[in-house]
Amino acid sequence: MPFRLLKFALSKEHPEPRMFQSRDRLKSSYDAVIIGGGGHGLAAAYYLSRDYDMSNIAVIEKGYIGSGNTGRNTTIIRSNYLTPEGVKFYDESVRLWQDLSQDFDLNLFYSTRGHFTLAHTDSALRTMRWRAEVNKHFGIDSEVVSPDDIQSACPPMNLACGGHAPVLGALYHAPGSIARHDAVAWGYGRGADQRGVEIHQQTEVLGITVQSGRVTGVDTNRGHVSTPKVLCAVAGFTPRILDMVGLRSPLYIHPLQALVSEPMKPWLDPIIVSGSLHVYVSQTARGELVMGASLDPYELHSTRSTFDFAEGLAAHMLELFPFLSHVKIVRQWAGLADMTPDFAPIMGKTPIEGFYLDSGWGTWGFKATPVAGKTMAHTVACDRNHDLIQEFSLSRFKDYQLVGEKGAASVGH
Amino acid sequence: MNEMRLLPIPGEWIDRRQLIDFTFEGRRVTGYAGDTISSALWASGYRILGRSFKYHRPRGILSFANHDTNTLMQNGQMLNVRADVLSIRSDMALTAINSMGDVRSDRAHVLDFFSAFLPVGFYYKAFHTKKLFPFWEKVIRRMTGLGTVDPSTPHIRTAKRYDFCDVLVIGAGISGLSAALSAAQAGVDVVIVDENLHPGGSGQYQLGGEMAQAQHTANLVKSVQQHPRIRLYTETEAAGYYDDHWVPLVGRNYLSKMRAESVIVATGVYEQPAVFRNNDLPGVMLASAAQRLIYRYGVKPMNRAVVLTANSDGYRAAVDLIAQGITVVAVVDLRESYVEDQWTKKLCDRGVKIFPNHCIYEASSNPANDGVSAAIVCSLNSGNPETGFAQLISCDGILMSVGWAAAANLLYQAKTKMRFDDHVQQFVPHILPPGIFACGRVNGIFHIEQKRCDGQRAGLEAAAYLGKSDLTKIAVLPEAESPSHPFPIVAHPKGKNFVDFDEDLQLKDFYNAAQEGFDNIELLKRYTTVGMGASQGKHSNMNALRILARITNKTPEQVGTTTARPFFHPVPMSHLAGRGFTPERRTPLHSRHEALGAEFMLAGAWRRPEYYRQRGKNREDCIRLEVEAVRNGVGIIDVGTLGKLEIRGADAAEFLERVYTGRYTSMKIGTTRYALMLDETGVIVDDGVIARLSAEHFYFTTTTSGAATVYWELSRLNTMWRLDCGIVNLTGARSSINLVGSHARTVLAKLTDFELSEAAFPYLAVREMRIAGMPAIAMRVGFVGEWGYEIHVAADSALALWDALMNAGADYNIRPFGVEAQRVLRLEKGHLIVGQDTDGLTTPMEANLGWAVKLDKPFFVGQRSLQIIAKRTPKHTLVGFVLEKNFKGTPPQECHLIIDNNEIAGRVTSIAFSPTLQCYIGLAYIKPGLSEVGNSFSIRTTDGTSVMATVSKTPFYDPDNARQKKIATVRREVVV
Amino acid sequence: MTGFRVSPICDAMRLAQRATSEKMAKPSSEESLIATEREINQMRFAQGNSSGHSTTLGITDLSFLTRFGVKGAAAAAWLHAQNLPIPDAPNRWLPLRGGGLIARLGFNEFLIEDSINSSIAPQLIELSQHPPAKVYPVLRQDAAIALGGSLILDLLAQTCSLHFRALNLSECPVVLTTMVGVNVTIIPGEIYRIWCDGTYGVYLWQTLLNIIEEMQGGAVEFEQLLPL
Amino acid sequence: MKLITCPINGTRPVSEFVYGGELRLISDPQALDDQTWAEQVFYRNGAPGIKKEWWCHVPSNTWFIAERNTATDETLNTYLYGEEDSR
Repeated sequence: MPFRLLKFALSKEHPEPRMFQSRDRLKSSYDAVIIGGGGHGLAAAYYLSRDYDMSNIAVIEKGYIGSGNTGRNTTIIRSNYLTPEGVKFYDESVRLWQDLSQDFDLNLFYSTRGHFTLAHTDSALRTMRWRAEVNKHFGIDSEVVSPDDIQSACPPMNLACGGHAPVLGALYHAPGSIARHDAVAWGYGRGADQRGVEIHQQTEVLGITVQSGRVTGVDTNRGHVSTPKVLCAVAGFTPRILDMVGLRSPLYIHPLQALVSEPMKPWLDPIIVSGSLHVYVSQTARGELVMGASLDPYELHSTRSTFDFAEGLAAHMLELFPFLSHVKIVRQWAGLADMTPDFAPIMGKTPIEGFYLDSGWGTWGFKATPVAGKTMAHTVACDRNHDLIQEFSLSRFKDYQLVGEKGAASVGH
Repeated sequence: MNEMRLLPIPGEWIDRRQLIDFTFEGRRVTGYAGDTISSALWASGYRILGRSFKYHRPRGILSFANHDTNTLMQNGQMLNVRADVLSIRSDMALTAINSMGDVRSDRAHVLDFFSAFLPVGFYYKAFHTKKLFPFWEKVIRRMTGLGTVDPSTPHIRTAKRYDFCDVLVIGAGISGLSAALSAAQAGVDVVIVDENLHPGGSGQYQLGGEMAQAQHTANLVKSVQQHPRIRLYTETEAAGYYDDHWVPLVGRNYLSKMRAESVIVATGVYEQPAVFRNNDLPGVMLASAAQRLIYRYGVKPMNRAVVLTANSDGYRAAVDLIAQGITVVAVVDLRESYVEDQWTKKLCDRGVKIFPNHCIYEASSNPANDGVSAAIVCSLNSGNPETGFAQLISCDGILMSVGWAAAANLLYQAKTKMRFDDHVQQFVPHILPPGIFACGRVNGIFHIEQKRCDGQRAGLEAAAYLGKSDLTKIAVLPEAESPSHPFPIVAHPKGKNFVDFDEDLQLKDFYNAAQEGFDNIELLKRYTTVGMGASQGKHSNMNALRILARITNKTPEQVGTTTARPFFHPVPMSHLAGRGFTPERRTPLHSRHEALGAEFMLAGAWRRPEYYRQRGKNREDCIRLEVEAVRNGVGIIDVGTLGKLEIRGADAAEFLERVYTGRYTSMKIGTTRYALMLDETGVIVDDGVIARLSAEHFYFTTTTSGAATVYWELSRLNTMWRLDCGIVNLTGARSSINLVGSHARTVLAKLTDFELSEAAFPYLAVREMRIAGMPAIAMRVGFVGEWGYEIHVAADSALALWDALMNAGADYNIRPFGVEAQRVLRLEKGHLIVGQDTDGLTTPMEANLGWAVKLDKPFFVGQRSLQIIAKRTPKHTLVGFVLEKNFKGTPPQECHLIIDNNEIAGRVTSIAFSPTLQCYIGLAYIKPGLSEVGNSFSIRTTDGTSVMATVSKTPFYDPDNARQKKIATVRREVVV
Repeated sequence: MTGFRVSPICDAMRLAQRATSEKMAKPSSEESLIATEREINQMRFAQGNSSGHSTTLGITDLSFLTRFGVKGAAAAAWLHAQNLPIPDAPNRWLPLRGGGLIARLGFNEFLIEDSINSSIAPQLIELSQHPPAKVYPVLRQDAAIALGGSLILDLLAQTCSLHFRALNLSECPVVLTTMVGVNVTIIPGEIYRIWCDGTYGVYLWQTLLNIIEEMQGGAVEFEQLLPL
Repeated sequence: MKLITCPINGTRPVSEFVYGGELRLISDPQALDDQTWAEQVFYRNGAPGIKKEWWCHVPSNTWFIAERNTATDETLNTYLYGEEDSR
């Protein structure tokens, strides 16, 4: 038993302070306002206060911290992207992830499991080689492996997939990890709070005031605050915020659903993804299988669940893992994915001075949490796009300079 | 051994004539047919049925209502079996799942003594140094999880069906049955479901000793069963509520997707535990659990009971115990006083001591540590226990009857607005969505007569919603007193007063979590994991909410509930998956390919011959021989998977002008032309060949993978543009076969009278002719670069055509070839494949297809974007390349990168050894500075070695397309 | 030289035959022959030999019936001019004099199928060689099957999301929907007629037959499920 | 499963339909400057609300317009393209 746990047994009172203060009112002005108290918004606040000495900041969250996609995703972390800009960006993220538990002094259960993206067709296999080669070029541990390699990493898997779509190989990414998603928001929240950042939960932004092309303040349901800088980090709600400042974007919102099973004894070590079967799955520290599939097929700004999703995902899961027939699904849920045409995020400065975007996170936002926070903190503090996000600006669409992440649109997550 | 079995009780669910033996933890147990695992074990004197999740404390029966998750068991390949509801069978060999060794002496029970080290969220606060986490993670993973999956479990394909009804009633208790009956009497078709083995709900066990009530319920059940408009399904769980009144019903061996016009939720309430120290000892159970044990299974819950209550239900439960000869030592009532009625009188008459304004401060464990020995009772002072005046009342069981929580999960999922009703201390529906109704206890109506009225009301309202009844107002009287106590929770300095039995959460855990800032119901849930266990908070969410309300000084309404998501009860994956339908498409020639030894590959829903196996030859040799056959003689390939479309009408040409990049209005009749399709952003999405059959009639092909989407998109565009033309999708109705090679014309000539000379049927022409007596469309197109015909016939004639061609070609050693050979052949010709040599962002300029784009047309999809793109230099372009003639090493593969000055300068999209040219050839994207013909560049292979390649002109083979236009007179005249 | 036509479902029956004889692990004797090949309208097709199933649940291949498709804004008028009755609303069908049927698929598309004795479709194919404006002939190469028996609604409930019981059969409805993942056209009635793209025929047949056999039904001779 | 009403084939589960995106009427492309055109092509009306959308009933290949609230997934009206007024 770790020594640290002794204090709980030895002290009469629970020896833990509040992680985040609750505050009665908003101040009348802040140096920056961050809209969205999810992982990204809190991470930006954390790095702003830690690295740029900016702590007169309000994080404004409509619900509670981590209530959006931070608490709704399937917690997969990887960096095996396709484009150089994507790979560099996510690689930095993985690097930050690995130290996060220690930085926070909070166990995020950051668990390196290895990540297999299965190929069922020769074209998928080709795409994986592409990704592996680009990854290796940037020093990312990523390779195409054979069915035998997959089988030995996950002996019970049925690589024949019921004869419908046999597995031909996989992209293997050893650093692929999972983490306890809620705790990420708490860790960043606590860190920011300790440095003086105000986190205002259950506070809704109603409008943003812009004067001659500059942000001047934010209207909330708890009153107006003035600020020269606003960071929008609200994922699926981005289009609504953009409406407030009169900006348009290519973002379109589709729900992304997920399922979780009853706990069972651990049998699945790696993270398994199959683009063809629309399945990704990992087993949590509690023994549950967390599963997801592809985006819902049409625009919707609601986190409702659909039964057809559960049916389809279960059917595909059983093709790969027929022995899960008796395993029960406990719960399903959904998040709102803000998709972009090239499957890369939209980050950085905008045509409105002092208004910064951290959006376009689609199905890949969780894994970017640390690096998005870090780069956006730099961007907000210096009013200059961080080097790692130069390619991700909103203006790239108008300039037909799309990022090639969609180039091989085989699989996300 | 049935030491706890009672004498037979009318209406019981067990069949005492049928004994069933099974094993639990290796011991033989005997029960009756109809027993659940828990009832049979309890009857046999077992007390420890499972171990708790975190502290491995002994646990017995708690709710006995399908959410006793501490008693989940393993039965062979079945994991997490619910002992409280699953009927016993003689082939069961059960073990407790969360126990190290025998459940009675679980070695992991020492964790209980360390519980002080393991406060709420302890795992966030330790184990996380980067070095040590992997170790601790292993330890945690060893302790975690419930049951075990057996990898040899077969793929179970459960039948699923769609079903429909006017009104779906969920819950066949008194109110549900009444609702079903009144709706059916109004003339609508009703389906009523209940998760229990038999209908009747609490009407058959919360009796207060009055068997007449059970009889009334039975009569109601009978009326429902006999009504011709009602279908009653028991052992059927409503898994969740989905949009548009869609409710999946889960039965033992089937799943039914019920589409109702209207839904009545009569799901009742979950009884909630009181929170006091050691409230989890085996023998401490909910009063309703005890009543179900008695009236359904004839099992004595205990011999000597203390009843903790805060409502009249507890008194009735006490009377039920007494009626079965069980000693009730005391009734402890949390309320300051109680209303005297027939039940309290009955208890007083029997000499039962009633303690109003008292609480159970703690329960004492017996020496064997497998049950209760006493209840320690204190009086209350303004709700706080006066611990100085504790009395110890010895007993072997404690009943808890302190309140209820609405089983409103389905109502929440249906987006019902709920409100907290202070009078009944429960969330009740406030605004119901259209077509959704609620009745009975979930609606806050508890009194048995009122439940009947409320059911009638809901049934009539549902019928009225469907236009089948004029609404007659039915008055439902409110409850006389609250069935639920506002705070049945007693603090204790030593803790172990459990709120969530799934997750082993104690009262102090909630205070501690709130102290750490998790004082919002959703954050509290996530931090403590309350309600996240397998019972999904059915017994814990309400108490957690009350505790949080007290901590934050809010009302339960202000605290609000967490979001209720499907499923209501966990659903097996086999039920969700069903049979698993995976549509497969076959061309009409599939059986021929099989007979010829085809190795198939997936192409969407199709299976296409990748190559044909030959005895004694490996894959590469087979493919090479197929390539050579085409180059040197004649080959045949099934290309029936191509999309095949037809467009007719005055505006047909105009339509094609708008959707494809080339020019088609000027096409001569009887000719074909390459067709390239872009999206609005100028990116290549598909390609094919367009043939003009007459002035107003075109026939054209798409890629195999693009067929469906292209047809949809063209249909949409035609809907929008309203041109005078009609598109017909012939992908499945027509079959197509390519006959290619220098002997192709000779072979075809055997089967047709049609003039096949270059003059009569030139390169790139299309002709309608009869081949082997069949009407066919033949095109002189050449993806593979030889004299060839793409022949399209009606699908039902494809076999005949294939056989005829094979016969006619026999003298020329005709050889069928597969997709792989075709890829090599087209590569020799430098033709790209959309999707392989292009990606999701490739423009025609990059792909070197500028020639196929007529930018000066008035309009085509993608044109405007292309005008912008055309102004700038492409980032990379597609070029052909060759490896050294005598290259011997491991060749690069598709998607290997081109490296220039240690930077990525492009990538290979196609590469193959050309049997014809005897060297490796390929296509690659490469940045502008390197794309000159003759330029050398370096490709990095998987193992890191560099391979030099040289940019080459394409086509690699027969650059003047002579072979497609002229019959090769001499074989092997190929110039390299 | 004359070709022969083959039903798109022919392979499925051959596969079933092979599976059965493999199961019996002996050369197929007279009784174990579950399918025979026949030829009608110059089309080869295979069919079940059992006769008993048609009362519980029987399936048969009717792809050999001749049929004709046409669409376009002027299709109805053109068919009318050929003396055919036109269903007055979308997704309705009518019987043809002399046997067979005409089904209206949506507003502007029609499927005409002959009975075993009639030959209207071949005539229409001939007549539509040079169609007038806004008349677009549609080559029909369907896998066409018939289902019959007392358990048919149960089979449909397992394979198709449509509420067949709610249809008013007196209106002669035609249903365009999906079944086990395949787009189908269905005419309900005592006997259910189903048409789908021929390239899905083997899959549809095999999937339905598996369930039918679970329900103690099977493939039957077409005469037992012959439509109008 | 969500229900959608095809104007021709009636009410069916959403699995029978394909979503074709928001109905966007683009004016003469040549009349727009490069920037305006690029915005037209890439930018979306991304915020939730009642939108006119293309939907196709796949078994019958019927394209139609649905007016749908993208916040609640309620379909308010469906009609064939250009026949909005006839309903």
